[in-house]
Amino acid sequence: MQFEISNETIDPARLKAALLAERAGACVCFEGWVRNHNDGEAVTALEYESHAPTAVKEGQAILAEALQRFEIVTADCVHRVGKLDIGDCAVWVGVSAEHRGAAFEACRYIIDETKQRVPIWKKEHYTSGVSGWVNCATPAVASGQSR
Amino acid sequence: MQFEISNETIDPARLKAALLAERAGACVCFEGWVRNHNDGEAVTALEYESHAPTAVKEGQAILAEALQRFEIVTADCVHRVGKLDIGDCAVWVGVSAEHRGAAFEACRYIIDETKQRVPIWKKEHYTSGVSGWVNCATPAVASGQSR
Amino acid sequence: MIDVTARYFAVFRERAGCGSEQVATDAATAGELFSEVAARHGFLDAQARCKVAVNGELVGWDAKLRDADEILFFPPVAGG
Amino acid sequence: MIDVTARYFAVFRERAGCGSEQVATDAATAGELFSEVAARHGFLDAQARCKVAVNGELVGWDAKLRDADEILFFPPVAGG
Repeated sequence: MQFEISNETIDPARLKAALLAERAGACVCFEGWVRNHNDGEAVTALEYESHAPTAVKEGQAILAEALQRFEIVTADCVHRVGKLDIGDCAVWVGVSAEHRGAAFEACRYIIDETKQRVPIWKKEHYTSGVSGWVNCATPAVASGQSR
Repeated sequence: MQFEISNETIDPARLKAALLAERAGACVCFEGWVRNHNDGEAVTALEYESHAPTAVKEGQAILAEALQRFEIVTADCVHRVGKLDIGDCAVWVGVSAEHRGAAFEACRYIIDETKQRVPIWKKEHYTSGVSGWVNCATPAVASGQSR
Repeated sequence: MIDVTARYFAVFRERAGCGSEQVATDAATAGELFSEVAARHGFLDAQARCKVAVNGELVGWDAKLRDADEILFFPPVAGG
Repeated sequence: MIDVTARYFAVFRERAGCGSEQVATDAATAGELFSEVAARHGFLDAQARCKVAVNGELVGWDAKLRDADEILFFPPVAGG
């Protein structure tokens, strides 16, 4: 079980290999990709910033909760920081379990909690030249959307 | 959108690349792996058999249903046939969507329906030397378990 | 009496001892033919949990049979 | 009066114009210090939606401050 803040390209194939276990029959992976739009604005790129020590501590707590709540074998999560382009992978969550129900539920739990609790911030750059920090007070999220 | 029956090793990285789209912000992939046990029996290997023309037709129908029911960009599924070893990937489902909720729901829908509706059969080989066709009448599934 | 081809998969193939056979039958529907071959070969699965395709299309058990049809009998599925 | 280090992240850093500063304050709790620096720098986010860490640990807004503490102010998070 590992939660990582990384400023290098995420490699899902390498990460997934760490989830393998002979008793695991199911693996669910989530990837968050940089979209070309958010709340109607055309996005050209974005930057993620974090306070890594606190982020890793909170992220590890989320993984430990998932292991306790769901019948999973293991789970990992990596979140990018730095400047990303459209299509880049911003966050990866992988879960292995004996059965698929627990793998789906744990994977969803981990990404939902990560987005709500881990100190990571996103600054979007728009084609208009404007850029802005995205958070729950912005219309995108206030209107109930979540990526 | 593609549903495939394959007798070659599944390559998740290649398959996932086909899901990329600039408006996609979320990707959820499911992999079913051959476990080393089922319902208390130690499994050494297993064989999948299918009637491919019917399987592909039914699988494509499931993908089309997912596209209609959930706000997703695209979805693919590949199911192995032939002899597999412990840890091998037996089935892969990948979904991309603008937002993660739809991606999770569609991925779950596709694997659940595939396991219930697509004409594919599994014969397990046990360390005891015995082998058997697994189906919904066997204790493993009758007792409510599902991988 | 019609002549049809019955094809068997997975556990049905093993129990029948063959992947397909020609059957001369009075069965009017896919369901009636299933009952006939299931009794003869000792298939154990309830019809409601099995599936049938006629000439390449999944159909209901009440599907009418015609001479020269190809009928595929699928035991309960177990993918994934 | 105590001397503490306040550190700012993301939009807070941009609004404060610095990543950290020394603050001499009468604030007894993390929440009181937040109110003080938020007013001075024009932070717009409601305290309830922000987070605070003292000496590396996430704490509640009622956490007591001591001389030489390092206080990290986190605006609403937006990972993923």
